[in-house]
Amino acid sequence: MRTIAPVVEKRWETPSTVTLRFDYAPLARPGQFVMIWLPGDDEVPMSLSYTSEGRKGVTIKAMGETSRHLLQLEPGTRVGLRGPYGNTFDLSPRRLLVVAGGSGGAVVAPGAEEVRRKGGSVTVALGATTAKELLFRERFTAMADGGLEIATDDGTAGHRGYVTDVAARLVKERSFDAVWTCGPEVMMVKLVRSAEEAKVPIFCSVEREMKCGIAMCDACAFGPYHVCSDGPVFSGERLRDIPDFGQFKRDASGRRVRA
Amino acid sequence: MRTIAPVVEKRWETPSTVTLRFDYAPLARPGQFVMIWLPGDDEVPMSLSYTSEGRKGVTIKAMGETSRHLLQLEPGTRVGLRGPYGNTFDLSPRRLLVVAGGSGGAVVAPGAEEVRRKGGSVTVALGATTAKELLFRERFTAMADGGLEIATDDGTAGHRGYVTDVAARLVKERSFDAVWTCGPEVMMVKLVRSAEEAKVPIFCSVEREMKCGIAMCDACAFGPYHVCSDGPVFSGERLRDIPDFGQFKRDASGRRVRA
Amino acid sequence: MADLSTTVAGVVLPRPALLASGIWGESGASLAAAFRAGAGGVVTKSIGVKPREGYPNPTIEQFGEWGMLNAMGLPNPGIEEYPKEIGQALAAGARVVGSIFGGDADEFAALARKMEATGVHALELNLSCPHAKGYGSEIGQDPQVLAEVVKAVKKATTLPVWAKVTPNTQDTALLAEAAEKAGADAITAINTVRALAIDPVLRRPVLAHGFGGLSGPAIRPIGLACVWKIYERVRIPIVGVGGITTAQDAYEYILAGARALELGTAVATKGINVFREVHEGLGRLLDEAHFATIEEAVGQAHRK
Amino acid sequence: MADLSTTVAGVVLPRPALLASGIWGESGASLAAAFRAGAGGVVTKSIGVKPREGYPNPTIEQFGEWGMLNAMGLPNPGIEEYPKEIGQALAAGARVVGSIFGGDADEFAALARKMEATGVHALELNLSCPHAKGYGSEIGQDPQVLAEVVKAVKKATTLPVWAKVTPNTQDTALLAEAAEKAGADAITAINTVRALAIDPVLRRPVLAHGFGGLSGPAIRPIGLACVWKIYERVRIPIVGVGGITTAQDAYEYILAGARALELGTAVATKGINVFREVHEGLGRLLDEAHFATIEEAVGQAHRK
Ligand SMILES: Cc1cc2nc3c(=O)[nH]c(=O)nc-3n(C[C@H](O)[C@H](O)[C@H](O)COP(=O)(O)OP(=O)(O)OC[C@H]3O[C@@H](n4cnc5c(N)ncnc54)[C@H](O)[C@@H]3O)c2cc1C
Ligand SMILES: Cc1cc2nc3c(=O)[nH]c(=O)nc-3n(C[C@H](O)[C@H](O)[C@H](O)COP(=O)(O)OP(=O)(O)OC[C@H]3O[C@@H](n4cnc5c(N)ncnc54)[C@H](O)[C@@H]3O)c2cc1C
Ligand SMILES: Cc1cc2nc3c(=O)[nH]c(=O)nc-3n(C[C@H](O)[C@H](O)[C@H](O)COP(=O)(O)O)c2cc1C
Ligand SMILES: Cc1cc2nc3c(=O)[nH]c(=O)nc-3n(C[C@H](O)[C@H](O)[C@H](O)COP(=O)(O)O)c2cc1C
Ligand code: FES
Ligand code: FES
Repeated sequence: MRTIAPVVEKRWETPSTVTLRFDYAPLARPGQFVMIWLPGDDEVPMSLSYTSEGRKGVTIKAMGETSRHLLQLEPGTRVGLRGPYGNTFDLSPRRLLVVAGGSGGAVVAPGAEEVRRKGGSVTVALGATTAKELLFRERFTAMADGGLEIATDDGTAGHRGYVTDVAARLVKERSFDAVWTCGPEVMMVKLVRSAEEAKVPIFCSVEREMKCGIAMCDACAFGPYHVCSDGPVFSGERLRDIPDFGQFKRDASGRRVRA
Repeated sequence: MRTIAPVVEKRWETPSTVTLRFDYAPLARPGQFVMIWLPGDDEVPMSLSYTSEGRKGVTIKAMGETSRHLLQLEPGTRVGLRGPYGNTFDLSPRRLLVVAGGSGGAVVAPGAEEVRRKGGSVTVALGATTAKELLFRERFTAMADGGLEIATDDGTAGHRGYVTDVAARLVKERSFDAVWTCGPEVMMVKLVRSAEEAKVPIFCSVEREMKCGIAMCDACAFGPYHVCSDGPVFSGERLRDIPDFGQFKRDASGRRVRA
Repeated sequence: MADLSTTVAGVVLPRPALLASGIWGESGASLAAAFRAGAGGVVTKSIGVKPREGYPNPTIEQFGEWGMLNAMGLPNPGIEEYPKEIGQALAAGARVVGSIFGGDADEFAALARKMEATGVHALELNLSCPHAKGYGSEIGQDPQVLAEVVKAVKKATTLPVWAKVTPNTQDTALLAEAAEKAGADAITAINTVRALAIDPVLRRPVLAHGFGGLSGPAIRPIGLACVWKIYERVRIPIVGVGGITTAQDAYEYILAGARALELGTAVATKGINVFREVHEGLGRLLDEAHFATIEEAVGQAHRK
Repeated sequence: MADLSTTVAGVVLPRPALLASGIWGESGASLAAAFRAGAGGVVTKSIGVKPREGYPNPTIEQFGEWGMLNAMGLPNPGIEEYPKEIGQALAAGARVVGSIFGGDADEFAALARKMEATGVHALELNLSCPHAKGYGSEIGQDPQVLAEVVKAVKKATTLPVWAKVTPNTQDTALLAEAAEKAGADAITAINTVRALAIDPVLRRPVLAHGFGGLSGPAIRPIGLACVWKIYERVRIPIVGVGGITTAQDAYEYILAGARALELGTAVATKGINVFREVHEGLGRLLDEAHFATIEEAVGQAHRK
């Protein structure tokens, strides 16, 4: 059930982030992910940052060994792909706020583009540690008819501080049908609170250890759910009942450890 | 891949022949056969004497143990069915001669009916040891716009003697696009000769030992062909190149023995 | 409708199909969810002495609809951490079978004691993982070593002990006989079948570990043969597992001699509702055959 | 295009995929037809001392597209009658491997002598039929008995001897090692896997014999694992068989260590043209991978 496909395009998005594109036919919808196998190394989950019919893409941030190896791939190198797996963002909101931190932009970008294409309005709050690390700045600018607001930890661009501050202000000041977010879990926990206060439905893309990808091995257990099939997109409502959110994750042995 | 189905109708056709009907969905075409399993006993090939969409039928003559057991089945008893297997009669002839001996009528009847239904003309030569053993006399009468001629070994009905004599006369006197036949192999050998002389294409339904029914086990080897998949219907042309026809068959161990 | 409850060595199960070990079994919340979704009980992931990460990915490969290969490498949080998870499953009202694996009889015995303390209703000994070196098959393929493990565990606990045997042997029933003689209270059959997937483009095994265990429909006829043979040679109850995906599959295992069932791969391919579907369908099949209970149907295909 | 010829223990085969034993193998005309349809060679039905009718029907059961169960019971015309059939296959120009089965080493040796006299190019010893009582597995599962058979046959003939081993054992490679040590010139792996089908309505085994042997795609990952292991442990060539249906399947077996292949079930499910399809596809796969010969590709998945 794996497809072996060569990387056909590589693009450095930030000094620590790369987009790899490959021709992978299976239909995918925004929010879904693939398991990408780097032979001899590991197989890891990556959201599809490009979900179009033929040429798909993932956007990878250097975290540990495997992601760093993925960053070093050059066009022509073959990887294994399976999926897409998981659920998707609901594309019906007319007024959408997207809040992306770190590599999270990779997860929310294709869905936000679709909302825009369907005539919805998209506002983006984009955060990173520093200006150079802002992911998809141009891509978000192009789609954000509702404006793109930026936050960096070091203040090298936009608001100095957390993107959650920017987002909290936006949901308070303006009207949205939905908030989508992906980024560090602490960030998403804060956002869920802000969205709840503002009574806007919020959807978070959550990350957990993944092995099978098909709701079998329990590696991605998240409350009574499996991130690989019930997620990765969870509503704020649902997250309220999952004590692990923002608190615990499971390591590769299944032990519950501090997130 | 087996269907277990109860016998839903039973009808004595002759003192030694019974038709069993069952509801068996798979599409079948005239000439094809099923493997019918009598649990605890054996599984044997039987041509479909009724090929209509829902309710199918086989017509069985008592030969040995299994066929005798099949004759004793009452409605409600369950048998196993798989198939249909094998090739079919070509239904295009406009003027068809059907020559049936013994239980052979079971094999040719449904196809001949179809030819008639499509507007073709059907002539039937029907043979048996004695009048009471004439199979499907009424059924053939109903379809035989070209006439039904009868032969019995003991002269209790029609011509006294072999149906081959009747058939030889018919192909000489009249014009046919095709001859179909099923019956004892010696009979079919003679008919092939008559048809060749009259330059009429002839098609014989051949019987051989059968086990798998799907061209795997070689039990039904017949020259370079398998009766279960290349047959049971063979053209006279093809039969000319099969020295076994009328001469040899294989027993259950695969030994070539006199037919 | 026929009564779907069944009893395995004193453990009463409301419904016969349990969650197989290694599926949804690392976390208590998942075990509880499987039970709520209709499983008649849940078998935990096989738990060892220490936390174990298992093998790197890829750990699974799917073959169409008919098979699945896995070499997870027995990842598990270890027996010290795991009781919390079991607590959650028990709290949900689930019948819980604690699965354990070890490197020798002493390890098994120690694990059994700790597992018993968690409150599980029975123990399943994983004597059969086909790919974890030093565990499973190496222990489970030798009837003598297997018997020692069973004896040690029986001594260490008062819980019913289910011995899960491997099909990767000449005669699985021989292992079952050894387990019975050593005191096992039930036999679970079968675990996965040793197998391999190769990627032809990359020219290497697909799974990081190389070999894996085949599961799913492909092994159903193999599991049925094992259960059949075991039924003819032991008297203790049999829990049938291997490729069960539909009610009919479950029924066939019962007719071959199984008193309860476990579903693994089907949970991934059909979703957790498979338990409800299997149980509903099984009820209908039993009704049609005029069996009032599972018990009545067990082994009925053996009658001549 | 890559050169598809391959050599197994001195026997040069124009193409690597042979007709497996028991398929189209009772009659010389069928063997010849398989060769003409593109098979690189043909293995005969396993032939014994006397004619044997085999088991009553039903002798086969099909599982969807992925598997087949059979218990033919080794029907065969016996070694006295069979030479005529082989003559026909040889006359068609086919490479013919004569398969034999017996109850002990002496019987195998006697059969080997008679088979040699027919002019076959090699012998395959069926040490692995999983359902014929007294033959096959009972002999083939014990490395010592297996070695005796191989030795006796080697003494009785000058032909290359292929030992066909069973997967119904703890470690198929152990059997292969025993065969190699005893003088076998090649290993054929694998025969069918012991399995069972039950009819749920009739509540009885489907096959008249009860147990049968599973073949087809379902056993491909099992066969691949066996070939892989054997390749790591013996030096004589391996003939891979088990579930090969496509060129890719064949290629995977080659990468795992097979130097030639046999196709059985695929002949029934895909038709006899499967040989042509597999060979054409295999040529393309070898070309894409820049292998000029089969030889170059053998075992390449083992390289780290
Ligand atoms: C559904 C899903 C979608 C994902 N999509 C993307 C994506 O589009 N782009 C992207 O760059 N990454 C994505 N990830 C995360 C990515 O899978 C991990 O970063 C990657 O597995 C890390 O592997 P590694 O060997 O490089 O790092 P490791 O050496 O395994 O870990 C390095 C660091 O990364 C952290 N980390 C590792 N895995 C995760 C994880 N699953 N969740 C949170 N933190 C983790 C570890 O805690 C550690 O601090 C996604 C994860 C999931 C579950
Ligand atoms: C494709 C095919 C279609 C058939 N269709 C019909 C049908 O529609 N109606 C019908 O009554 N019979 C049909 N037969 C024949 C039927 O299968 C056999 O009569 C039956 O298998 C005999 O089984 P038994 O156990 O009763 O007889 P056995 O005890 O096995 O044999 C009794 C006698 O029948 C003869 N016989 C057995 N099997 C065959 C055979 N395959 N071919 C010729 N002679 C045989 C034997 O030589 C013996 O003399 C068909 C056979 C084939 C191959
Ligand atoms: C992903 C996966 C993990 C497994 N882990 C275990 C395990 O930890 N312990 C065990 O005894 N069996 C384990 N098994 C085997 C199953 O419990 C079961 O015996 C086997 O999969 C056959 O059943 P199935 O075809 O229904 O999956 C595992 C199977 C799979 C597919
Ligand atoms: C109907 C049938 C008959 C067989 N008969 C024999 C036999 O006589 N001798 C033998 O060595 N193997 C026999 N086999 C096993 C095959 O040769 C082969 O090893 C097995 O079927 C696996 O290959 P496949 O999946 O390509 O069919 C038989 C298999 C089938 C399906
Ligand atoms: S990754 Fe295995 S259950 Fe989600
Ligand atoms: S019946 Fe087996 S090949 Fe025809």
